Amino acid sequence: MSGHRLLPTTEQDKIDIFKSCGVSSMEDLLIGIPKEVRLKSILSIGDGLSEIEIKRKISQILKNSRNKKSSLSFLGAGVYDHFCPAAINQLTLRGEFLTSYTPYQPEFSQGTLQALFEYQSMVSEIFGMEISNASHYDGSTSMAEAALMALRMKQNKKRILVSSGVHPEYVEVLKTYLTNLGVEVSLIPVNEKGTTSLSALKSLLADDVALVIAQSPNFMGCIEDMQEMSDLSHSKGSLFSANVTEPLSLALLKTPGEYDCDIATGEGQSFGLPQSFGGPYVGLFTTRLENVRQMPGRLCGETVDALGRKSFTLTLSTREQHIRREKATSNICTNQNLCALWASIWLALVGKEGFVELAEQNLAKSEYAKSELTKTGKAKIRYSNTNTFNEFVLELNTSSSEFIKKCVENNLAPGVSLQRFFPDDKNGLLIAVTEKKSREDIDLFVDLLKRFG
Amino acid sequence: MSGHRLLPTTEQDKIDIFKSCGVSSMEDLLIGIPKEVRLKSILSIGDGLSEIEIKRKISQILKNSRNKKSSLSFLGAGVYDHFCPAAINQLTLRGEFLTSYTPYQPEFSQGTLQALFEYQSMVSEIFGMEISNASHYDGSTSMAEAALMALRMKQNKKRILVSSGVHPEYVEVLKTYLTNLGVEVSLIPVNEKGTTSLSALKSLLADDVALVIAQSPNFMGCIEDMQEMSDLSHSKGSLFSANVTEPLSLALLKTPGEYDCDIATGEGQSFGLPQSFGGPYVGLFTTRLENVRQMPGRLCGETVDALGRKSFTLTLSTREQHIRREKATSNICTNQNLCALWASIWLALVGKEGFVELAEQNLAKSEYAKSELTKTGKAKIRYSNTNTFNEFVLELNTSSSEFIKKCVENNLAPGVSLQRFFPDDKNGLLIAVTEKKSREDIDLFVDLLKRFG
Amino acid sequence: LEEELLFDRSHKGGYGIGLPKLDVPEVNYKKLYNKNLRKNKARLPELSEPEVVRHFTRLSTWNYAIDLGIYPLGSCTMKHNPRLNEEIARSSEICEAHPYDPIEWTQGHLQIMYELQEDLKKVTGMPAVSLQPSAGAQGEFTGLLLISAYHRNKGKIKKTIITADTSHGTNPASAALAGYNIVQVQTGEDGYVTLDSVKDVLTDDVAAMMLTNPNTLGFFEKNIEQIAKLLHEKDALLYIDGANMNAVLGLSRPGDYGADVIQFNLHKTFTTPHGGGGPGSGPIAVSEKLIPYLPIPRVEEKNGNYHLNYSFSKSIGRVKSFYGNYGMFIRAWCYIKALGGEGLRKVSENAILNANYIKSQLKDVLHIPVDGNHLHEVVFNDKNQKESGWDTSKIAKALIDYGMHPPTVYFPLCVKNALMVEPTETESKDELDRFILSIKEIVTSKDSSVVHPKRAFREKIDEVKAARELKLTYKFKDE
Amino acid sequence: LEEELLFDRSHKGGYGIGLPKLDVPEVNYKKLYNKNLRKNKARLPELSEPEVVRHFTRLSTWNYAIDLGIYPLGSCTMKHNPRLNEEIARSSEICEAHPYDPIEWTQGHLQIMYELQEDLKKVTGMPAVSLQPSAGAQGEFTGLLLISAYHRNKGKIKKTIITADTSHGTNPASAALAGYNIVQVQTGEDGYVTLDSVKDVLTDDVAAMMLTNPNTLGFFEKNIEQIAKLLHEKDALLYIDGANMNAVLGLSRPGDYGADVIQFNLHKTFTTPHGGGGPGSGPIAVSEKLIPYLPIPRVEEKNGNYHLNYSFSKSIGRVKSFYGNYGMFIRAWCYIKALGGEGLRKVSENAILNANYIKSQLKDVLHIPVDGNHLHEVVFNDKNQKESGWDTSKIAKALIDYGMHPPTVYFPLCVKNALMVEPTETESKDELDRFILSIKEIVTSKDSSVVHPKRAFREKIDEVKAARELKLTYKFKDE
Repeated sequence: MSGHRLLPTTEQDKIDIFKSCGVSSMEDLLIGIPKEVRLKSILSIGDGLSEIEIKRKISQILKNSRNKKSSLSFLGAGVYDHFCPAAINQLTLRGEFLTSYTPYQPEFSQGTLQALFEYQSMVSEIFGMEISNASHYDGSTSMAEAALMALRMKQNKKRILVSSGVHPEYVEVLKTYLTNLGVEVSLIPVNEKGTTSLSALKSLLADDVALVIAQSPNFMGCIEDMQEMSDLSHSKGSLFSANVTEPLSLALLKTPGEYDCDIATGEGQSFGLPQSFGGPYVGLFTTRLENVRQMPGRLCGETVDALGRKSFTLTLSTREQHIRREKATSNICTNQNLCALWASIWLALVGKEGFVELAEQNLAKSEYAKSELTKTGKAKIRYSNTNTFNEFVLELNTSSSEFIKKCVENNLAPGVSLQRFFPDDKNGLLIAVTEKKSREDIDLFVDLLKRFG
Repeated sequence: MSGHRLLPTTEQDKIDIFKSCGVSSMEDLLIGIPKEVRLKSILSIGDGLSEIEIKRKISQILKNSRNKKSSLSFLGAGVYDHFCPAAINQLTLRGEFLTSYTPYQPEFSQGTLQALFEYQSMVSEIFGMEISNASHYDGSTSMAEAALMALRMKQNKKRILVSSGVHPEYVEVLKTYLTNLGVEVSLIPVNEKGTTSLSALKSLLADDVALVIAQSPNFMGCIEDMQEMSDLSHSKGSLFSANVTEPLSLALLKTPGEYDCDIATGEGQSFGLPQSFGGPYVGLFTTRLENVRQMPGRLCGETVDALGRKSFTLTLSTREQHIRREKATSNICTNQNLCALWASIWLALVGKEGFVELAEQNLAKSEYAKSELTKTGKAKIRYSNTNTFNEFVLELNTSSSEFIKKCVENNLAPGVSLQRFFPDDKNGLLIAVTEKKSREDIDLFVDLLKRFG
Repeated sequence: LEEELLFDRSHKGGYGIGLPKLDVPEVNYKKLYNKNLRKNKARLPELSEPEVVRHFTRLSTWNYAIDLGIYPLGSCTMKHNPRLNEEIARSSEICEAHPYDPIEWTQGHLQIMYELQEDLKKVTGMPAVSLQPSAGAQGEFTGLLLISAYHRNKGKIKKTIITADTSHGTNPASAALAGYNIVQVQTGEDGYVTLDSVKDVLTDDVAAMMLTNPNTLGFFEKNIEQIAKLLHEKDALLYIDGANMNAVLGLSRPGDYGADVIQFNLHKTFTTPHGGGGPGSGPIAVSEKLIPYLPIPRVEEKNGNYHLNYSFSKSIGRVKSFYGNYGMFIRAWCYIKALGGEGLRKVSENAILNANYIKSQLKDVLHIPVDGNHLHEVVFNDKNQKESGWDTSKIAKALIDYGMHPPTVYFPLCVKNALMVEPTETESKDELDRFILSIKEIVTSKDSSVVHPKRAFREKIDEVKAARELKLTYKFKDE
Repeated sequence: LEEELLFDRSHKGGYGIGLPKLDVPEVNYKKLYNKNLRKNKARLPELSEPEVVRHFTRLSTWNYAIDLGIYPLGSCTMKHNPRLNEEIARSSEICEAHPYDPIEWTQGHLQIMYELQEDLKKVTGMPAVSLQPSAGAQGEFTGLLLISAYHRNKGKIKKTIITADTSHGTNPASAALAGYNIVQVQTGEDGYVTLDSVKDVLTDDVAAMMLTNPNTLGFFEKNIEQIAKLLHEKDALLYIDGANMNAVLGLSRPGDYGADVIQFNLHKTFTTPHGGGGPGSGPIAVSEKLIPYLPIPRVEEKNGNYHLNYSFSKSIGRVKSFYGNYGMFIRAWCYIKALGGEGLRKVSENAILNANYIKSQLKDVLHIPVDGNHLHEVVFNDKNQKESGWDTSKIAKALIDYGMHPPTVYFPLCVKNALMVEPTETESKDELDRFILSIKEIVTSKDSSVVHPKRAFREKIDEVKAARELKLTYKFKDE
């Protein structure tokens, strides 16, 4: 076998092409690459492997990975184990969606475009906001771009306040994005109830604050008083932005639109996207219509074709880098289209009633877990007076890392140790309970707590 | 939730439809079913389950099944563990192929039709025969239908000779098919070399024999002298039919066409189809062009459309049951189209050179296994003087069922016990070694033989 | 996009797979096989993966499918194929199971087969099921062999099968294959088989009568119980063609009105995909008296363990290698579990609703030659279109230009120029309205002389030429 | 087939999923959440599974895709996506891994990331890689932050980035985002950046120069080594935009000519699917001096064990939550393993072959404004078509009617009315011939006034109206 399955060009083709080009060898076609910088050897990354070998290798490498059949996980912290109807995987495998490019030629990209329009519509509706972009990298970069957008809208303000209830990794990304822009990021502390300190917010708010960012449910699972924070921010001339890492909660909770948010962002992984060890996910980004020209990312709009038929196209691309270069509202180019499509199909299947029922089940299972875990006497709920959705902090009597270790030996990942983020927090365990956990699953967890707590 | 995910009709739709029909309830639409035979109760098959529950249930049920990651199998006996490129599963998931009907409306079924034409062409080419039908249920029914076809072609002959080297289950199916047709089936014994006794064949051949059927490689893996049998059959005015349960062998071995077969059938599972616990597979069926009107099953033919463009359509359907009813050449209606498509994509990817290379690897691995297994001194090759392809009989010193048991405890299925088919054959183990087994895999088997043989 | 045949796209050196390097000694097959050697390599196409993926993707776009729109083929029950079922059936646990796997490894698979058998028993009200037949037609054949075994075992030889003029062609073809002669009864003017017509042909030579119920006109055979009784009095059996089971799930059970055999089409009623013409699966359910003759092996359960039982001396044997189209059992099992008892009844109720909705909306447009209490399908014809010239085949081909599959045409044979519409329960009212509107537009449009389809991948295809100038395989250029 | 919006198809009571019965006590969320309650349910569509499957299947048929034909978008590298990679990336082992899974469970995933890093190091000849950036543009941004950290750490503040007029818009946009001012150099007439043009703008304030190599005209920047030297003399760094890496795999390594940062586009060079516009993945490779500043966490190996290291005091921090678009790493890892060292070089060689074949066949038809030693892409324009009226955009839209995607048009900006063709190595010569023939037919056809496309799902789309009368979300009927 001389050919490779992924390379259609045959030896005869090569000869024909050389002839057509008037050259006699590959070397002749490579003379554009200066001799000095030509690689003399073959890249030392081994021989090409067949499908059989790659599969063998992968299954060897992953042999110790989490095994869905025998293991159980209560991990959340921004990535949730939600159910995904089988139809989605199969529809997104369709080459027409999977192997197409950004729909710059709208006439034969209407499939992607209409789906994007539907995505924008559903995301806007869920957030209660007027408009949504066509997706961002993930929740953390959406939040960072919200800050950049706020700075454009409030050009002479150079400070951003972020609640400490925001996912710590999101805050890190935000800081990275602002590195060279001369902007100060101040953290608003969280109080003993697990929510953003409103008094601290009040004292931090000043004329130089462009934006206040808060998250609800926050990183500890606690539901914040977003209305109050929004009002406070606005009263001081600052914009207010919500970050939602678990957007399923918006089935039940007051929406960013309802509490008068200026920009609302979030992570769409909850809409059926595989956890995939951290990505790819889809960043949600919504705002008011009046801010559209400051919005980053692609937008799909409705229009007509030459025959007057309803059609869709990317629009307002004059905000974007490929037209506006350094003056663009963002440098984003490739976004997360297939993930947005994935989320759209999930939302379409889940539907109006299913969305609420799903959220109700999350809440009910999480409350059941809270109550059963507490009953063991081996732990209590931290911030027990604050409402949560599907996630909460369990305060163990023992060290969380020890407890996790023992659970893992029993094929169960009980939650995320808060020590991962806050080195002094030795006993806090962040636990998420979704609709996929059965009562039996939860009871198993409770048993382990009894044994090892 | 009152709706069901698979039932689009809503309560409002029902009301609207009742109105349109001028009825007031479902009952009114059911009056055609006499009261006496109406079921009064709900079928006692439980409540409908969600996708989450079905997945849970299936994984519970299958928890003890063969696990691809940790277990190894050398089973063959008509079903082979060949490699299947990932593209096939994804292409055959496309709704346009998966959810379409038999292409009775050719104008918008050209995809299925062209693929069938390609299937027929490739199968014919592999068998070296002039024509192929558009698929049959499986190898065993193909062989049975070959007998029926021979009986139509030799109307006054009422006997069929079948080699004992043919897969035993195939012979059973053949006998079942002939139950009421007054036809006698005689078995031709296999000799000590593991091949059909030519002398027995000679003595059994007589004027009343419509057809002789033999298989190569036969059930014991032995390669038969098909040419000789074909010549003998023809010399007595009988038709000769080959049955090929491992058609990959035809990459190397003399084809049915080359040894002048009248009808050649086989099982197409080897062309990448999943083993799936016995089905669905695809029955291969080929013959000479001159016999086309006696051929069972669908046929796809080339033609043109109104604009003269190359097109395809089902043809010669006047042989078929939906036109000819009791005078049809077969009762077959639904065949195995998607499996034929699967095989076609496999053959297209494997290609001319790959087909031969694949076969060579099967042969080499099987020969290696033979030699290594023998070296242990714990077993020998039965019929060691006869050529095989990728399958052979190992004669154990111990009972095969005992040996299998111990291997299974070590997550390896070493082969099929011949006792399953021949109760007196206590030590014979039928072993298949395909390209998917690495030398390491084979050595593992050899180790187990050393330990338990 | 046009796409040539694989062979025309082939180019020497094209290669679509990779193989691991051979890690054992090479074998010189030419020397080894010698006179048993193939002369020339099989001329399979030579193409890379990108080309093959594109080839079949392009081909697929020339097909119509349920995933694209309504497929109202009467008696074919083209309905939505739930995606979970496909996912599970293609999982490695299922796909990598060998039929001769050690019994320890097969427990789960046997359990699924056992549970499916149990559920199908409940659906039919009959005491035993065999999953073995590969498709409906083979189910029929198997059922008829059971019947002949039954009579043979009683020392009787009966050589006649009664069929109805509304029956599928498979009925007589299967009967012939099983060695029977066929007598056909005519359906009465009201669309039902009458007792008298049965009596007329019911001699001692009759082994069984085959009836589709509901029949292909969409009617539940109202005399079915009496027919069964009549037959049984002569020790003739009642075979029910279950092709139309989608109309009566949870509403009526063949076992309750005296059926002796029924075949299922899992690919119709239980949503295993049609796949462009298979694979199907045709399990049968039988009455008490036929149980001894069922095919082997049978799946049995004992104390929570499952096994295959081959020891039935009266069995007709096998009709297929291994145990049937197992991959289809998985899908059907998933479907039945997804719906449950109540859901299955809703399936049939909604199928009936949808058919009657179409009937109510089209009855003033298309003639209904045999009116009555239609269940899941309705047969129209083109009688009202005599003047306008919109005959059955023209309506059918014109529908293609509306992006819809035509109904079954010219069947059942007892109706002239039939248009047989079965919408199934998985069409929404929206889709039905689209279909209704299209039919109305077609038959009221002025010019019936335009040859349709115009907007499909191909215009009218020359089927006569295909049959006259047989081209069944690719002709290589070097030939 | 037309298909309305999900919302227009929605009907009250439609339901596309099922949920297990709640097996724990219900919670009255209205009471619980009280003032934090959402007022009205989100108006998501109400549809069943059959309707949703059909909806998105229909939509998909309106798209063009590589699976359907050539996609010769210059500098976008639209090539075949190997199917195995997709299968593996979607397997449950991959999909169900949580980023915070216990370390024992993550070993395999970290190993894959580690191996991919190692392979990308080898491809670039550079000593360190971070996989974190989500896409090429974020890779650029990250690279620029590293550069600024480098200078800051030396106590220098440099505020200028040099870009070329052939660069992608992301270059200046990313630089602006990283707080830089932009100076642009013009490409010389021969298509290369000259040393003089760099010298002209190379002040002490220059932090780095960003160059795409090969550039978007398809040329390898022949002065690149000298440019790197020039820059380094002023302690300015060289950023290579790796968008065109598909031309030089195994042929030339940025690390060997002095590059300090390069971003990969795994969705271009390493065949992770474009998905209609993402997800992408934009790993970066860096030179020795930038290593201390790389994003955290970094994947490290010690005695065959893998871990994430967060302890780098000089790191710029994170640019993304978690570790990058892991699902894309899987696909790229599989791709690299499938090709191997020799295969990767063949990838680039064949990409170059194909581009030069098109050039050789079309050079007498379309004008090549800057000719030279083209590698993987060729830029034409419409200068020869002045008379016939076939301008760039007309040619592009006409190609759609030939069932092909147009090349990149009006880019790079330094060429007037550019048509930028990059066929990639996964197009067979057959497909190239189809493309060549189509272009020839178009530009020699008489009537350039016909508005194309005519045969696509939509005719010319009114983009002006879209921007003027913004409609970005569905307007509910009750609004």
